[in-house]
Amino acid sequence: MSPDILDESSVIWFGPQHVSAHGWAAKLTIVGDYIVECDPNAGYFHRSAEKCLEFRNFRQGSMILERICMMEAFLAEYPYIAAVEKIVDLEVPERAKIMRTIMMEFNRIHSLQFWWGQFAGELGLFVMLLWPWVDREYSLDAFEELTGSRHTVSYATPGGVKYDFTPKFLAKMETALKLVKDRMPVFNDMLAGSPTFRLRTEGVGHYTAKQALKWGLSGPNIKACGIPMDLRKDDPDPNLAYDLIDWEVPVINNEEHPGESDAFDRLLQRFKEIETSLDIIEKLLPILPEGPIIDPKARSKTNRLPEGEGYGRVEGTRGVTSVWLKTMAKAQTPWRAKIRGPCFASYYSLKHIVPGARFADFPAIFGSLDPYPGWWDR
Amino acid sequence: MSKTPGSASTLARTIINKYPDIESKPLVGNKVELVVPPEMIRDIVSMIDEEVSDALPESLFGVDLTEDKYEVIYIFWSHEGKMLVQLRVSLEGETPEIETVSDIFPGLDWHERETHELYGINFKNHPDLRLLLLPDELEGKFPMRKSFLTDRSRMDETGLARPKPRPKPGGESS
Amino acid sequence: MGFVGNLGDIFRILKHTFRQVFRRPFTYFYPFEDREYPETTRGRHIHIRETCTACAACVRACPVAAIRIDKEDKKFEKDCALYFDYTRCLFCGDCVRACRYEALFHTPIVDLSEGDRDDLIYGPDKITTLDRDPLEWRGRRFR
Amino acid sequence: MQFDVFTWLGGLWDWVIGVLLWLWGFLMWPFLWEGPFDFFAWFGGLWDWVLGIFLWLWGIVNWLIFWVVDFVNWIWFLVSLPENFMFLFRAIVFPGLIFILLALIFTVWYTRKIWARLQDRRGPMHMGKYGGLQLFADAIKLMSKEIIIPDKAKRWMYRILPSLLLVIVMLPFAFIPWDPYWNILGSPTSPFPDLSVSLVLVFAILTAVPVFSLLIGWVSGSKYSLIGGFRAANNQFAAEIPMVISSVGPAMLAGSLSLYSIVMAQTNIWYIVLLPINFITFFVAAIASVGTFPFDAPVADSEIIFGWRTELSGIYFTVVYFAEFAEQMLYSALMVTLFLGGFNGLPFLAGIVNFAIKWLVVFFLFIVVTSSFYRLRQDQVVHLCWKYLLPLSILNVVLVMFALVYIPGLVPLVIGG
Repeated sequence: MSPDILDESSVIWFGPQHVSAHGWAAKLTIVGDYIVECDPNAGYFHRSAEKCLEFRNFRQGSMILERICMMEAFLAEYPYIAAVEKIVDLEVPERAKIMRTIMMEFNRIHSLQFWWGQFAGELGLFVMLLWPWVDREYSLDAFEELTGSRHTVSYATPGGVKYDFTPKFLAKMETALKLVKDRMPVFNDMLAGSPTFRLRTEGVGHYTAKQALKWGLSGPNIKACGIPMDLRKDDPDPNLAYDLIDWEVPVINNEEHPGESDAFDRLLQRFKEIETSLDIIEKLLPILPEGPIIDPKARSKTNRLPEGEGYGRVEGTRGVTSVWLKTMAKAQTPWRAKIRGPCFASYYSLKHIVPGARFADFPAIFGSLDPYPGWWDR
Repeated sequence: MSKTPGSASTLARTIINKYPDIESKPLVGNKVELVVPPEMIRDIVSMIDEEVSDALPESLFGVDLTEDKYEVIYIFWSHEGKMLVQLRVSLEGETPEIETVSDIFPGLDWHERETHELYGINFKNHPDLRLLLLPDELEGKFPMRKSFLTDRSRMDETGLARPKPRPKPGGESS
Repeated sequence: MGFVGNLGDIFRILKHTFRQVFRRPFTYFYPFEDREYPETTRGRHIHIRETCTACAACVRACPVAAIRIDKEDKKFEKDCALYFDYTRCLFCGDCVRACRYEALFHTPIVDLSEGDRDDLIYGPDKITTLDRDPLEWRGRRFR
Repeated sequence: MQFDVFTWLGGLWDWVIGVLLWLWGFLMWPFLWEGPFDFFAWFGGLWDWVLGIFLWLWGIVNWLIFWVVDFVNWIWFLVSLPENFMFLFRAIVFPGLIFILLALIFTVWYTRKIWARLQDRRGPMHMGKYGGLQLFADAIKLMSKEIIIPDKAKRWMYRILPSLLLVIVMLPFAFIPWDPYWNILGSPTSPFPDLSVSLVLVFAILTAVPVFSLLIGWVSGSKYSLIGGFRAANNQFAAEIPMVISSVGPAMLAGSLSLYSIVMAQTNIWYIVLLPINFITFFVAAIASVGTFPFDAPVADSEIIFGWRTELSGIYFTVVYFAEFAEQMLYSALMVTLFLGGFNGLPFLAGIVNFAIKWLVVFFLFIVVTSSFYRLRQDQVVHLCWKYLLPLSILNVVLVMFALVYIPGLVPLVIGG
């Protein structure tokens, strides 16, 4: 990039009141049709959730976390609960473990379905924007049947879960999952099978695994590069049931460019994620034992926590989601809670991925990284 | 990838062999914590970068321990070794200073920016320490410090008695 | 993926979209029709003052301080008046879970829109009953 | 009473002289008058002067009224001539302006309903039966909105251009043969019996559309609009040539450039049977030229907020929105004319009904195809149009040439009875 080229550059603000930039803004410097510099800006949704958590007790904290990312509400609230459980050393009943895991995967499926629609909308197909969202409604109905709320389930609590599975919920979940499975070929045709989709995404937003690791990308964005980095397998939370069953980490290997990924690979990766989630739920449902769903002493144990530090991590839909919790002795509230959102890294990485791309490819790049503004603004 | 050490304790031993000032503390599982003096943080982070070929810079954040004591915690995760390394740096002073590591791990760039604006910890040689999350009027107020008072008037509206004062920080952190 | 393969893909896509035109739409006429809400739905609360003991457990459990308690306002032996501020409420359900005396419940009523912010603070007159003014629009009554 | 301008003019001079003399006398009286000033004598003369002015004014008014009445008489005389009256009726009422506007309103409703169905929705439902009056509600709402003109916009151009765009898009409808009898230009019974170049004229007028898009984008004074305007120009640059060449095939088969003659030539066989690939190239090029969904880079809402329409508000947006639908209608009508036999069809139906049925089917296809694909990048639009559509359409022209020469029974078949 020589200085003469930058003389002809112009600056375009992509957001914060842009149609597809909902709550964030990137300052793009473009020369002709090409972006030479991208400066993502954060902070439009900043509500200081970490400070808020310092004034909520250990049962209330997860309500704040859920609202950071509505699409994966249960996955977002879980790290906090895991961190609390690590500090108190709570043992969760077997049934609650499996129920948590099922809900987690269920939540992941509807979050990924939401992303299909969002990505298709960003690439300009409004039909595909609404089809997955309609299917997602059935998942939300099932959530509502179980917990009473469609998005912000607040299902888990330190020591177990709040609501027991009912036959009605199981029936609704089966309907929803069956629909997901039945509609999979349709969406495969409409997304991965569409020639125009391939034209728009292949070779766009290209990065290697090494770069992605340096930027801190995780989850599907790095699994698309062929690295099976998945906390469900690598570092499973002791209070989740991922180690009870046998399952494969979803990872795709593109023969054309091994160890690298473009927007199309990330789409395929997310398709595979859904298949894995369906598989895990299918394997977990038969081994669901009878028994209590919550440790009866959990409530009294979480009133005041001992001094300690806990690091709760979970593989969210968008990557590693974690909460680092520090408590002082006999504290009702955490001393410090650090929320690590997966999209913090993926939004930052736009700064490195975008330069050199065409202006029209910018929505394809950020859409394929699945950013959610709540995660970096918190 | 052959250089990737098998476990966290092996890595800790490798690092301590080179820099004996560092204390290591094993955590639950394949995890290790290293207490690093502030002036050596660049050496340690670059050593992790060399030793662990697939180190993921997971997190970097500050902790306010009141009385002008701060901690900065770096968390690295390696998929190959399934291990987690946590670096803990203790800082002191009104505006504590530490060297930046954003050139070694670009992913920590924004984490450092965030810690700078929320805690007032100055990262030396950081290329771009603008505000990340905060609005302009909160520049220099460092809202995540414990001395930054928030509006608690909502709690008075509930009709309950005022809660008991927060417990004092007990000694040194674990 | 040759030219013919692309044509096949294009025709498959057109088949999906063409079928969709003749499918029954998913949406419904919201103010006139409504879907079934399950019993567990966490909608607005109902406060049963007969069983309330004024223990303030719900107020303490609330993560956003949306509940105000007024212990002076007694109707029965040891109850209290609760004021729910629905501009703040998160519908997390913790107050209902905290209540050990079966005095606070969620109801499946979720349309809480009002013309004025102050109307969203449900005082003891509104929170203890499910009755409300019906809304009429173009001669049709709904909710 | 017949008003004679020259008599009146002749009297004018006397009056002027009189007034001047009177003035002169008025000025000179201190020197000429002998004796004291007789105020009443002077005052008595004043009235004559005022009356003179009134008479003069009345003369002018009278003349104007008669001129206008004569003019209206003359116009009415022209209008009441049978051929003129029928032309005006066609131009304004039936296949002309009012019919097109009503069809436009119906089209918007139809499009929105199909879009809604494609997206699992119901579309407009509340205003009127099945939302049929929704467009009026929307139009009233949009017109009553505040018009915000950006600071950097060229204000007068910004005001004029959207309306001009609508006018330009509406003009080619004059050449569409809706019916053997009821059409504006081109039918044997109209004052312009056979406009022999109407196909060329349609394309000539439509070429101006991207110029307006580009200008609107330019004068809006916003980067998004400017980029959108250039993309619109780019789209037209890519799609115009394949589209024009695709329309050569039917013209060669019919042996005429007149749309009416092309339709009349399809009485035996519709050209879509002979030229299916040509139809597809025209179809795709038409979509690209309108700039709707797969080719909507000019108004790509996830990239450049609303392209060249970003800064338009209120009535200007309404007009531009109508213009886009009018353009889609026009291309659908052209496809019906060139490939689907126009008003030929079921013999017991009126020609316009046949045309409308086919037109609805083509428009339905138009919408289904446009809402099935992802937006193409602007370089990919050019790539598609020039690498695939242009060779295909040229190949078609060559094939038609050879077929007309070497296939013996073809000419009588395609010339029509």
